[in-house]
Amino acid sequence: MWKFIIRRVAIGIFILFVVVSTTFFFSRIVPSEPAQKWVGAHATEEQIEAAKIELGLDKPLYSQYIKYLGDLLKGDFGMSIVSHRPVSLELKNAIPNTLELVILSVILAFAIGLPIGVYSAIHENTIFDHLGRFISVGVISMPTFWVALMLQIIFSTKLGLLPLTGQMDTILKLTNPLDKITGFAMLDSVITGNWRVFKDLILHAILPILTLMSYSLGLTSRMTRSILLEVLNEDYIRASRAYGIKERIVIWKYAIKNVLGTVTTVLALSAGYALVNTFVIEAVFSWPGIGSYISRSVINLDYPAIIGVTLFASVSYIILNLIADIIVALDPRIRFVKGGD
Amino acid sequence: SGGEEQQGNDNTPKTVTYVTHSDPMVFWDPAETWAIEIVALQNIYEPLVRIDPMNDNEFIPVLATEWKSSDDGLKWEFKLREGVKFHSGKELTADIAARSLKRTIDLGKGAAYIWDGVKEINAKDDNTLEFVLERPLPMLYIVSSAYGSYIYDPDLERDWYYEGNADGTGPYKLNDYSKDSEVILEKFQDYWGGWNQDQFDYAIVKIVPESATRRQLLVRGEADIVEQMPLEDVEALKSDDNILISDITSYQQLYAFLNTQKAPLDNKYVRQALSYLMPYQDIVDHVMLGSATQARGVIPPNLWGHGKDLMQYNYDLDKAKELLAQGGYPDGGFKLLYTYTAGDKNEQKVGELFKDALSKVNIDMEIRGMTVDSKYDLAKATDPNDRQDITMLYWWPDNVDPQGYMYSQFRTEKEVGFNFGYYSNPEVDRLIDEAIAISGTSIEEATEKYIEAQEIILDEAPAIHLYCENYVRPYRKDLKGYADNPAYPNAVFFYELSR
Amino acid sequence: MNSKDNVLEIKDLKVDAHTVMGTAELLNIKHLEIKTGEIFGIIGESGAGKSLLALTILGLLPKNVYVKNGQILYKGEDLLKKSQEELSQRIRGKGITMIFQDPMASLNPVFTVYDQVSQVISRHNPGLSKKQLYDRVIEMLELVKLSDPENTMKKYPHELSGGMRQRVLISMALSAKADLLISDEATRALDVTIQAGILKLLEELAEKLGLSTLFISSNMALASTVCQRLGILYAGEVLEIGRVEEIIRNPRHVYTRSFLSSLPTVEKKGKPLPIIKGIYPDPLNKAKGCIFADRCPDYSAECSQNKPTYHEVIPGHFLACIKEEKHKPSSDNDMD
Amino acid sequence: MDWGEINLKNEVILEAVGLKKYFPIETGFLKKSIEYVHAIDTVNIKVNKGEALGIVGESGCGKSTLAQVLVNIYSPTEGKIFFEGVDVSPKAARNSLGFKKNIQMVFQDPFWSLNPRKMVRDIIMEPLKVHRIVEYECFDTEIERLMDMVGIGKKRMFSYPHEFSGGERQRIAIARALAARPKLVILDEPTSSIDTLSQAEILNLLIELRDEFNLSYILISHDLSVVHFLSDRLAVMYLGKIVEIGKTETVFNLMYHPYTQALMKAIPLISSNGTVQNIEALEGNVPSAINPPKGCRFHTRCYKCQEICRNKEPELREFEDGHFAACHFANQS
Amino acid sequence: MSKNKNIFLIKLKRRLEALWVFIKLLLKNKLTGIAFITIVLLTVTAIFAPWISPYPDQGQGQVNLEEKFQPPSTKHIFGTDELGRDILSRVIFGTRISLVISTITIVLALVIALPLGLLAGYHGGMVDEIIMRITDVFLSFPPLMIAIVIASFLGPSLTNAVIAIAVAWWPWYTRIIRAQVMSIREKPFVKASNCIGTNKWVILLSHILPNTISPVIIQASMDMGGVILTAASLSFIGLGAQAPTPEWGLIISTARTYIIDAWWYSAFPGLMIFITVLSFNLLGDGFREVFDPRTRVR
Ligand SMILES: Nc1ncnc2c1ncn2[C@@H]1O[C@H](COP(=O)(O)OP(=O)(O)OP(=O)(O)O)[C@@H](O)[C@H]1O
Ligand SMILES: Nc1ncnc2c1ncn2[C@@H]1O[C@H](COP(=O)(O)OP(=O)(O)OP(=O)(O)O)[C@@H](O)[C@H]1O
Ligand SMILES: [Mg+2]
Ligand SMILES: [Mg+2]
Repeated sequence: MWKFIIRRVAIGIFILFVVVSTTFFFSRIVPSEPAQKWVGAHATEEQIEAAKIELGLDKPLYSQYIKYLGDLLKGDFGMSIVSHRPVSLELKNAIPNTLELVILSVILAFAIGLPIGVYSAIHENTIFDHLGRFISVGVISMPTFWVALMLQIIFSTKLGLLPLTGQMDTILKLTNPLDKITGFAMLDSVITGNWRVFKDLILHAILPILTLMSYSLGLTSRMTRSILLEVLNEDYIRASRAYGIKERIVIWKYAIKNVLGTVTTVLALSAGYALVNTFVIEAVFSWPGIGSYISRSVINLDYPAIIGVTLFASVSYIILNLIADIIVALDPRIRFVKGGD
Repeated sequence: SGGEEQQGNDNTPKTVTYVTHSDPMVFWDPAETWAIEIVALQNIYEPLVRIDPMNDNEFIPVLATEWKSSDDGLKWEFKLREGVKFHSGKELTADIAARSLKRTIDLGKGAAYIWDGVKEINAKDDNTLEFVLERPLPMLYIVSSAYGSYIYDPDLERDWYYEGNADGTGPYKLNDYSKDSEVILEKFQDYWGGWNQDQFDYAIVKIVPESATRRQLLVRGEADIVEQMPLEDVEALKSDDNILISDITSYQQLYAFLNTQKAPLDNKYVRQALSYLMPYQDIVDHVMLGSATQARGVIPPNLWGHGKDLMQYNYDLDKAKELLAQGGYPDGGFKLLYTYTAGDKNEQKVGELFKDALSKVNIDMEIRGMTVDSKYDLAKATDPNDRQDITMLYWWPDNVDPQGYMYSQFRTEKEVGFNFGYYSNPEVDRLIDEAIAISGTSIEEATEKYIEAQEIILDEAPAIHLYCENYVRPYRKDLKGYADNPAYPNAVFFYELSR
Repeated sequence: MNSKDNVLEIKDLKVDAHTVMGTAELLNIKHLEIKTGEIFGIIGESGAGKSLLALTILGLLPKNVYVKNGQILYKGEDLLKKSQEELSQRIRGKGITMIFQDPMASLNPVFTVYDQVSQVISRHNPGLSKKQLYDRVIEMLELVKLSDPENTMKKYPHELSGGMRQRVLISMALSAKADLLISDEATRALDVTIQAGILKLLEELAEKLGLSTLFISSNMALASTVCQRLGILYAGEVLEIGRVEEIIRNPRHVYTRSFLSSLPTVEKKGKPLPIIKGIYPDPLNKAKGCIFADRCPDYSAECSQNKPTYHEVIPGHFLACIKEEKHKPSSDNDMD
Repeated sequence: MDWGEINLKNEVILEAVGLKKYFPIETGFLKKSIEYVHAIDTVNIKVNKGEALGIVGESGCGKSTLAQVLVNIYSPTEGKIFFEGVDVSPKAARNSLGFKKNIQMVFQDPFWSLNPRKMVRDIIMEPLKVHRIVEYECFDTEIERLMDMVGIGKKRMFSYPHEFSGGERQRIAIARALAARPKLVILDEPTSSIDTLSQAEILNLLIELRDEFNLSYILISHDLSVVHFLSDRLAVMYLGKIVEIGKTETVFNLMYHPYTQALMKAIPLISSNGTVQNIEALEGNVPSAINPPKGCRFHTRCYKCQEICRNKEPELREFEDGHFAACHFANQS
Repeated sequence: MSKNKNIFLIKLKRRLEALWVFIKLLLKNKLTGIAFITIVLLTVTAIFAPWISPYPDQGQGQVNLEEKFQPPSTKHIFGTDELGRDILSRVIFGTRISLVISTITIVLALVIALPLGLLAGYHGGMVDEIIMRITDVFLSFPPLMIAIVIASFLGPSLTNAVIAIAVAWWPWYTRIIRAQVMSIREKPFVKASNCIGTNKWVILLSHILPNTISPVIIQASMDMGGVILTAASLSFIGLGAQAPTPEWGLIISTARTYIIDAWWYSAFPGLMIFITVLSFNLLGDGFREVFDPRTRVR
């Protein structure tokens, strides 16, 4: 088991290394002068030269690369060309906000998508199944940004039920200041017992979560359905029914455990998708996370920022996949790969 | 927790919310700032003097209470206000003021160039600041500049600022900043101007990129002032009883620069033809919904240097065809590249309308939205033939002076800066130089020179002068004291507001 | 015949399936009975519908397969009239149970042997204490002669050999104390040397526990060693039923006869085998008349007109063939 | 080397000496621990001209692997192969078209043994094209002849495999194998996936073809009656080794090796007079081919097992004329 | 020679018959049938856009300022936009763009993936190892993320978006093709060709390749939708198509500014994306069902 984890981690590190190197060389190839950007358009030649030295751009490429790797190891992603602030600092503030959305939406997608998939599979070819399938194919066929806009229109503009944008009410923030403990606002509000803020945070998060959730939900329920259908067709399910085992146990114990491995992988996948979808929708919801951050950095060609977010997303994605792999590997079928006769 | 809730309600502070479209806090160092940080920083830092263009360019004392210049115009003295404190508690002295301006100049970042021509800055005594000049300069316009003119504490480090700190003498101090979300300003109790109870305890600058959202926040009363509203929305908001619209002529003018160094726009007739093909009226009516006036020359109407009698191009298809024929392209048949700043809806729409108009004379145009940087990169490509044919640029002054419009955009440049027409005419260069030289002494004479230069520029058409836009900003009716000041684009002076 | 003697009786059973290509007629069984305590064999080629028959009895048909008409009487009760709930409560496991053909696929790969066996036991004996359950599991595993049950039951199916898995399955099938056991080619996936052991075990258990058994197989020789009576299934229809000796020595249906004669036995070495032309019927468009008509050497026009009636030729020997109705069957062996 | 020339002096068409095939497999999660499946382990066989050699054994004992090594689908880990007395062990020799033409194979799985996306004509044409058996213009005549030979109407030349029954597909596979006009055909369970009635047809066809073209066969099956029916000599395999080999009748009657005895006893056969032999079980499980037992591989399940069996691997010994068995106690009952 | 022509015709006929049977099977499922017809209609729309759309010039960018922001009416079924252009016509021309870019992207991805997948699957060993490790890197990220990063480096344009998406997509195909090749490689008919002595390149191209296409077709039809979504997302955040290109994502991106007063402006293009992507997904499901041997009875 440990060997397996070490091997997977090694592959993950290798992938990261490739990503880091490619982005580095990419950012140097693209015809654009970072030093110029750093000092601004009015700058003189001498200022640009000075900036080059300040940014280490005067050194040969390989030593820049080595320094870059070294900095990364220290958690230093460089300075944002636009804001002149350390990217790591900006990320540190933005990441918890995004993760909060991603984690909650994936959990919800799982909690809702799994039962839909199971129900759909059990009642194959009934009206419910058709409906369930249609919904799950439907939600993955909608552009997320469009879902975001439509949800806003319906729940906020027309019905006025939920706040339109933002993470929490500013005035509430002034009257009930929230202590930063973990950086995750919701968690902090729970820890400090700040329930008014908690409620407000939840209300603000509903629409972005619904938006992010839609894709993962579709993916989960679709996957659950198709795998469960396969599993339900297996002899061992038919056998346990033939022995008179209760249907509830057949489905929720015998069948589901065989489905979970794959669904876990899907979950990791969809967490990755949710993370990337924040790149598109956070701006729509003015959510102060890495999505808003990268979408602005992309407009400004702020390479250190783009690379910072990319690396963060890569690390999370690799870790997610690793976890999924480990969970799947706990499956006895894989564990005893050696025993085959 | 019921009691707590009650208490929360009783203590609800008075807040005003200004909603902007993007995070203003880019440059934190007051020496460096020269963009939209102004939104927050004009409330935190103060200059010596402010200008009020809506009131015949009246100069309003801020940190300076009096000023005078020597007869030859080479020496200026400013008396500083007494009893001014920084948010840190430090007292403002002439020495601090002098050192802060010198720091700005030495750093050379942002708008530091406005001080070009200033030889020395001295603290004559505790509250007298003296400027020694190389040549006569319109000093009041310079010290009231929107950028580069703040008086701040020169002993603070750049790094300290970039950790997200600010310390000025202004009425509001920084309370909290969350990136891409909001900047919260809190009233500075010891402000020299004092406070009355109608003024706001907190001023919130909220960042909302979506215009539709900004509009809704305003309608619901969650925002008091919003900026960058599509004019269609403004139109719709006019019917809302709770909302007023501030609509003032600004100094912001839009230009389409024509690449004069690359065929076919190296041909004067073709450039003139293009100038006749721009649907000015449609743009003013349908893109700007009337909140703009067609440009007349390079310099906008409210600024000195503007020529009331300069010629204007108007949409005229026949004339354009004639000119094209004259220029050797009777059937059009060429392709142009139009670059603009991605995300700027107005520039984009102008492009779409222009493209449509050009198609009538068989000219094809590619519209390419680019990030500001890549747009500049392309515009500054070494070979003029690699550059775009047409690029869009807004200009507005750092201080109320037409110099930038003419000098930066139309004077010959060795290295491309902002002269995106790559225009070079020794006659024009001479006129501009002369105008700048005398602008410190005689504005009338300088104006004449500028007008003469503009006549040549209009004839040679290195740029299409589109429109001078109005700053349109809807705000809640119950907000008192709101007046937009075009000299400080997008800034809102929260201190003047009350409810 | 008294139906009380029968643990299972099937009447006029028709099973169809919806497929992408159209409706498939999969089973059409006029009459079939399993007597109490006997081992009854169903012989048929791959695709004849043997597994489907087993699943129909247990009410476990795949979603697209459905019973068109008929009765399946288990001790006089019609199983087809029962709800899934009732089947699960009263019939499956307790009354009728089944061993599937592939022991690998029939054990849940992610649960240990103990988990799976104990689940069945506690389902049918609610209220057992942990200890009692444990003992029962060991008892059941010992019943099927698994060596070292204490260790075996902690393992996952992968860690067991084919023979051991099949034993575990049998122990699960027997855990509920059913009186009818369906063995669907229980040894097909096993090596021949292991197969014999399992067969012996089945025989022994049937005797010891008084089980009636439906023994499904495609191997006539194998079935003959354990069964008392055999039914010949061809394309979903039972063509002949009779005592084992009768079927083997004196087959009356042309298909049974051809089947036996085309087996390459030791004696036939080197001689050409008798050949029956034609292909196995397609369940999507079955013949209207006799199902074997198009391959039958004795074919005459009337064969493809009507379905042959199902009748008793000699006591206890049933047949579906028009020809045999007419010429009384000779009692000699007319095989080559 | 001229493969067209027949070496008349040698009656042996194919001979394998000391053939071994180990499959490396990755066990555990780390690639490092590579172990080997000893699929066939030192096998010697001979096939004479015009003879059919049967191979029986339990599932996984290496029958198919042996066949595939002989036709060069797998290269042997060790050992030599002689075809008509010529050493074809070097890679180049085995890969030459001349060698390939002479030895063809028919596979078990009737569904995947024909490319589902090709029409019958193209399937049978493949060897004709590769080996230039006839002129291009005569391809169709030749295909029709082959189809006729295996009893498939030539009208169905443009049909896809899925339009045929399992038995018919096997015949097409046989037609394809024979199109190259080989001298030796290896049949790997050619009938085990088709129904009994079709099996009879295929068996008849195989006999007919052998007589007509003087073919040699290697026939692999776990169905003893099929092997008995078709083969002249019979080899019994256990865990990658041949434990007994000899004339079919002799093997059936004498059964020197205890495994042969167990195998024979475990398979129920109906004789023509309708008697069914009773079957007997062999205790124990088949050991893993990754770590085969030391000494005699059968000792874990053998009723005759003694100390020597656990330590010393028995050699194949000749008991009758051309009848070999590998057991220390072969002729002691 | 005429005989050869004859054979060719017979084969062609058989192929068409097989295709016809396939389509009939596909359409058996109502949902798939509807999806299939929708896609056929969309394709026709795309091809004949200039003739179908009520205001073809406006579809391509001509402005009509007198009729800004008209709500849906008989004259403008989907209403008009901020420059008075007929949204229906814009959306119809958008069909063209979406279908073309998704097709090009997938073809491009396949052009990269096919040789690599075949090579990796057939050759195995070191080649396989290298190719698979490269795909691992790509597969470690959601395609949209790769596309965003690449597009932001290349600069915004439709062409760059296509390149970016193709780069993000090919590894998925490589993997599918490789897996399929590895399984087909072990099939007896390939071994038989081996015995016959057929050249290994011929085996690869004429035996293995044709048998790898069904999973590729399933995946490709689903991906058509995925690519359209990705391209729209790129355009939405400003990294894709440029105005006045009637790309759906770009239209919505512009339209969101006016979402309060002109709901139709963003609703219809969104609906169009939804319908198109949904159809491709359903078609993919249908393909899977028909290709899956388990759902067919022999
Ligand atoms: N779900 C289904 N839908 C349609 N037809 C089916 C289905 N399941 C089985 N069939 C068909 O029913 C027929 C009988 O299948 P069954 O599995 O009962 O055969 P069998 O006699 O058990 O064969 P085997 O010996 O291969 O197990 C076959 O033709 C098969 O294709
Ligand atoms: N390509 C391969 N890689 C690894 N192991 C293999 C490979 N092919 C066969 N084996 C192993 O080699 C051993 C012999 O396999 P082989 O297929 O030759 O057996 P067989 O006698 O033909 O069995 P069956 O009767 O089931 O067809 C088995 O343990 C099998 O798992
Ligand atoms: Mg079966
Ligand atoms: Mg085999």
